[in-house]
Amino acid sequence: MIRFEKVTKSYPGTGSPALDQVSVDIEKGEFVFLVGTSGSGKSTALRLVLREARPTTGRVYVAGKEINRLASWKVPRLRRQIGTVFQDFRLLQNKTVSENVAFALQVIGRSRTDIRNLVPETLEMVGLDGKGDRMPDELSGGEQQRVAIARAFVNRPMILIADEPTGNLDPTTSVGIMKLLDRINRTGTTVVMATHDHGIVDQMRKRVVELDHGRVVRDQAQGVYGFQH
Amino acid sequence: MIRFEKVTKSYPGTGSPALDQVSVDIEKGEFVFLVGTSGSGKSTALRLVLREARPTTGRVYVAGKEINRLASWKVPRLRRQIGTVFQDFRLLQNKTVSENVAFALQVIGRSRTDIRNLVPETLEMVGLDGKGDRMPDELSGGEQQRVAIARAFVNRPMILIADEPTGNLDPTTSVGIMKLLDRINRTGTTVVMATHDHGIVDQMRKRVVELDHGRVVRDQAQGVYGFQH
Amino acid sequence: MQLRYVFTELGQGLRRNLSMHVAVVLTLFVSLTLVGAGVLLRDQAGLVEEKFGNEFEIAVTLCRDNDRSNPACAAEADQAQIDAIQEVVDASPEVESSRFETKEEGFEKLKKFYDADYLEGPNAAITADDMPQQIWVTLKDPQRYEGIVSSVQGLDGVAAINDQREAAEPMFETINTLRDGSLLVALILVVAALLLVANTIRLAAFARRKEIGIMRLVGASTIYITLPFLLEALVIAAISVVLAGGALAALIQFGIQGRLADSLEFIPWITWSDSVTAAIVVGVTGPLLTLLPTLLLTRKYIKV
Amino acid sequence: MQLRYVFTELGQGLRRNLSMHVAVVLTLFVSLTLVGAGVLLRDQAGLVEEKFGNEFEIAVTLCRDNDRSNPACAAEADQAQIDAIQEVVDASPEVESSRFETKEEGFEKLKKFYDADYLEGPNAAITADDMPQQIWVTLKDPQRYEGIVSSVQGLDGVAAINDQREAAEPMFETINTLRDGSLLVALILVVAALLLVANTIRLAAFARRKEIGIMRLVGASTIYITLPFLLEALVIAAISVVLAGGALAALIQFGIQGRLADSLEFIPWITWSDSVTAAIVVGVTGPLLTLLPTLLLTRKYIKV
Ligand SMILES: Nc1ncnc2c1ncn2[C@@H]1O[C@H](COP(=O)(O)OP(=O)(O)OP(=O)(O)O)[C@@H](O)[C@H]1O
Ligand SMILES: Nc1ncnc2c1ncn2[C@@H]1O[C@H](COP(=O)(O)OP(=O)(O)OP(=O)(O)O)[C@@H](O)[C@H]1O
Ligand SMILES: [Mg+2]
Ligand SMILES: [Mg+2]
Repeated sequence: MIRFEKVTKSYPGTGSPALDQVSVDIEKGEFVFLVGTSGSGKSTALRLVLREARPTTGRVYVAGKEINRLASWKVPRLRRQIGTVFQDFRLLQNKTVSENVAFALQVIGRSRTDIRNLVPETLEMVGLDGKGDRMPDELSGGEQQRVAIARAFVNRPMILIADEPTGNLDPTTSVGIMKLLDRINRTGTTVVMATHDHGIVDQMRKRVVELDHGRVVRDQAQGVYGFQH
Repeated sequence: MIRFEKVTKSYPGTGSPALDQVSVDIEKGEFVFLVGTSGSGKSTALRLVLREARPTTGRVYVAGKEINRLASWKVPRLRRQIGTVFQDFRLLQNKTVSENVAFALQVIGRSRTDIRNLVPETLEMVGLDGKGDRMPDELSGGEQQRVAIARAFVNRPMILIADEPTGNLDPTTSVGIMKLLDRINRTGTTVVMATHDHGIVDQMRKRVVELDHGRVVRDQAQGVYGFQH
Repeated sequence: MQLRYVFTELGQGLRRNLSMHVAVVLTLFVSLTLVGAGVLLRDQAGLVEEKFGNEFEIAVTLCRDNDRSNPACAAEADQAQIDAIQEVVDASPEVESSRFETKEEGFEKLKKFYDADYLEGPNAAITADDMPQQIWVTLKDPQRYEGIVSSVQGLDGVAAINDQREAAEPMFETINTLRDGSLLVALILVVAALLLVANTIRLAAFARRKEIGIMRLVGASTIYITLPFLLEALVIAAISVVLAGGALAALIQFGIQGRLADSLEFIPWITWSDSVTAAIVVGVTGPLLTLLPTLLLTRKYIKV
Repeated sequence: MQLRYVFTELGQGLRRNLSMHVAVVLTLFVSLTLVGAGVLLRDQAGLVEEKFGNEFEIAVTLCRDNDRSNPACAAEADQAQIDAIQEVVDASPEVESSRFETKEEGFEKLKKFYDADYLEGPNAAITADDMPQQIWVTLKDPQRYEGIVSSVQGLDGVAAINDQREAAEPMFETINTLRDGSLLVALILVVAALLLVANTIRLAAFARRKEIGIMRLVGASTIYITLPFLLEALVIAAISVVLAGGALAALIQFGIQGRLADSLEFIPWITWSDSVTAAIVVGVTGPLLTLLPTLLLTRKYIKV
């Protein structure tokens, strides 16, 4: 589903590359943690998958296509197959929960009937049943992240990318979010999650890819966060 | 030095007042912690001292003057006698450490000779000797807060107001900042500090004023944070 | 007061939002130029009216001997008729003064305007005797002439009444239309310029919100905080005024003195000395248009 | 595609930065009006030139008997002289055609313009015999006449060369000066308008940065993201074009047809049918001026 082939990414004007000869292969339906200290290149790797950035050398494949060679007008179509969740939720404060989720469908031109069906269905799935008419600032952090996940998942993407989705949440709330991501993963969606959170990684026992200064220093099925190799 | 007389402050459009009949008297040279849960009115009280806000009823005296009756062109002169420090440092990112501190003197029209003398002196005092030419983003959080304290203190104010100055810092760094504030207090400067930080309050053993829903529920010399009255 | 900071801020402010500032300057420049042009055209109209308005006399042409063009005329107007007409003219409240012109005087005037060769010698096409006697009437108010025309018309000995003001009508029309057009367009652009200045200040206050917040905290005086804004407004105004002044000077130098004054010599054209009013109006309007919104809006965006 | 979202966004976008939009519309309105006025004035100059330019013939006045006004003339131009002059005229490459006018023809023309009473009967001031013979020369290009004038001047039998174009010169001067002025001012304002549109888009993109970020993430197509901006640009252009069109229509209706056409009847004034070009120019320029910077800048501010 996602394959990195000797991918190096250097940001212009910085010394050492953010990613250095990274090769990783992620199969359809996998759940992968991307761990590493701050600045190790986790977010950069996720940005490459979204083609928010392009590799300096090497190739990134998503769903079998080398996305660096994708024409730029095809990039939106790529992104429709990838849901994205961030630490800071990125909700529109002037829209209700339902509207925030519906927004993701509207702007890719889905029909009103689709929206009427998909939005409540997805809100129910993430556990926000009945909170569709609330405004984001009336919700707790955990609930806001659920809205963000609903928005990322409402179009049923093949891949869900989460960049420190529990970074702003307390441990209990984080566990709830992780359960939700696990459930999404069980529907067949490939989930890639960058995180700093020891507890979560240790608990979930999923595949762990560890980056250090842009290099893959560990790639372990059912790993833990702090495993010393 | 600072006296609140039955001060009530209601923000328009909100239900219960942010401060409710608060009477507090702070002497020259005192060190006072303002504690209380989030939303209890700590920041509001500090804003009233700065005349960033005006009391709905009641009187606020600073250095013997009722500041609600101060003509608005005299407010800058009031503020020159009060140094202010915030959780988020509020440094100018495009100026060096020295320039940030000098800025506070420039904009109140102090002479260049004064600035040349006061800035290095104050930087040395807060422990930033030799870091005057660094940019804020090259400094750690603790160092940035020291710059902010230097800026607040460079004009040798009678009062120093600190609104959760250690809110963004780790415990070790916080202790350093508290030592610095204590040193400033020993020069005769009245220090009023709003904080959530149990550890610090317990450790310093200074006067503690606790607010709850805008009311003073405790005023205790050498108090602790969590003291149950 | 440390002015170095203020000027550094001013320079940064001007650079920061350069494209917006250029747009404001251009709009203001054009509107000031048009305001100035409107004032100049008003002065021009005044000059034309002064010359032609004063000379705008009504000429009462008297009957000539053998004048078949006018059935009212049987013979040369005699002294009795002339006296009667003169009396009516002098009695009219619209009349400032009047002057009798003999055949010889009329002929001399003709010789001044036309080639004298045709009018001299034994074979001359026209002699003094061919000229009509005329009474030249100067009006008090060039706009009020109906009374005198209607009371003189039809009197014995009157061949025709020539109202010269008609000749100048198109001139006045053109000048006044241009003046109104200039001022109307200027007004629209002034509104645009005011809105733009307001927006520029809003943007500038937003860009400097951090500095302003700190300045307020450490007790900088309001005037010190607003000074960079006021100077920015003044610089914008100054540049616009200079550009507008240059454009108006070019208009006078090349447009009027270099072009129209040559091809339309009979009109008195405004010169440098007539442009003082326009210069003052432009020089005052420019700073007003930028300083006023700045003063109002810095109060809004930068509360103490 | 869900257009409801696009239109909601458009409405919010227009409201959000209203004062800026009004300023842009006003500036654009004025510059489009001036562009249109420039085009109209060009057409007007064309009309004037068409009428007067065709009639703008050079009249070669031949010598009369007893013509003391010209030392070169001893007597009436004789046939040999006339033939020689005619030959030179017809040989000139600048000449389209020429026509000989007898004394009688000249006298008839005079009678058409002036009161016939003076010119008839035994006492007439001027008779056909007083008129000079003339050769009327029509030029190929009204601007090119020096050659023919210099080659005819000084020939035996030539009394004077009357260049009628001089009379129309002030008219052309005025119209062309106004046209150039309009277009110059329009140009300055077009630059201002472009900068303002650019700034408006920058502000709009900044205000909508969160929405845009989310749209890019969830895979909205570029056209969908830029559509609100393009529509905003189009609405601004449309309002400006409508206002400019109204102003130009008012100019034609009240300024020209209602005012100048009455007082200056001898000039052929432009009518509604002549305003098609101006309408097209304004209608195309307006959208171009807003859409072009929008397309360029949304690429800059909204990368895929
Ligand atoms: N847009 C950018 N321009 C320049 N350098 C960048 C950019 N984004 C990231 N970097 C640099 O690339 C390196 C990797 O950054 P990245 O954000 O991928 O790390 P990370 O593992 O996500 O860190 P964190 O856990 O703090 O989010 C860092 O050194 C960072 O400074
Ligand atoms: N500008 C404002 N407008 C309206 N209400 C406000 C404003 N500032 C504060 N409040 C309200 O006043 C109350 C007291 O707020 P305040 O910021 O003083 O509390 P605090 O003790 O400083 O809280 P925290 O520890 O979170 O900083 C809160 O209910 C808050 O919502
Ligand atoms: Mg990251
Ligand atoms: Mg607070």
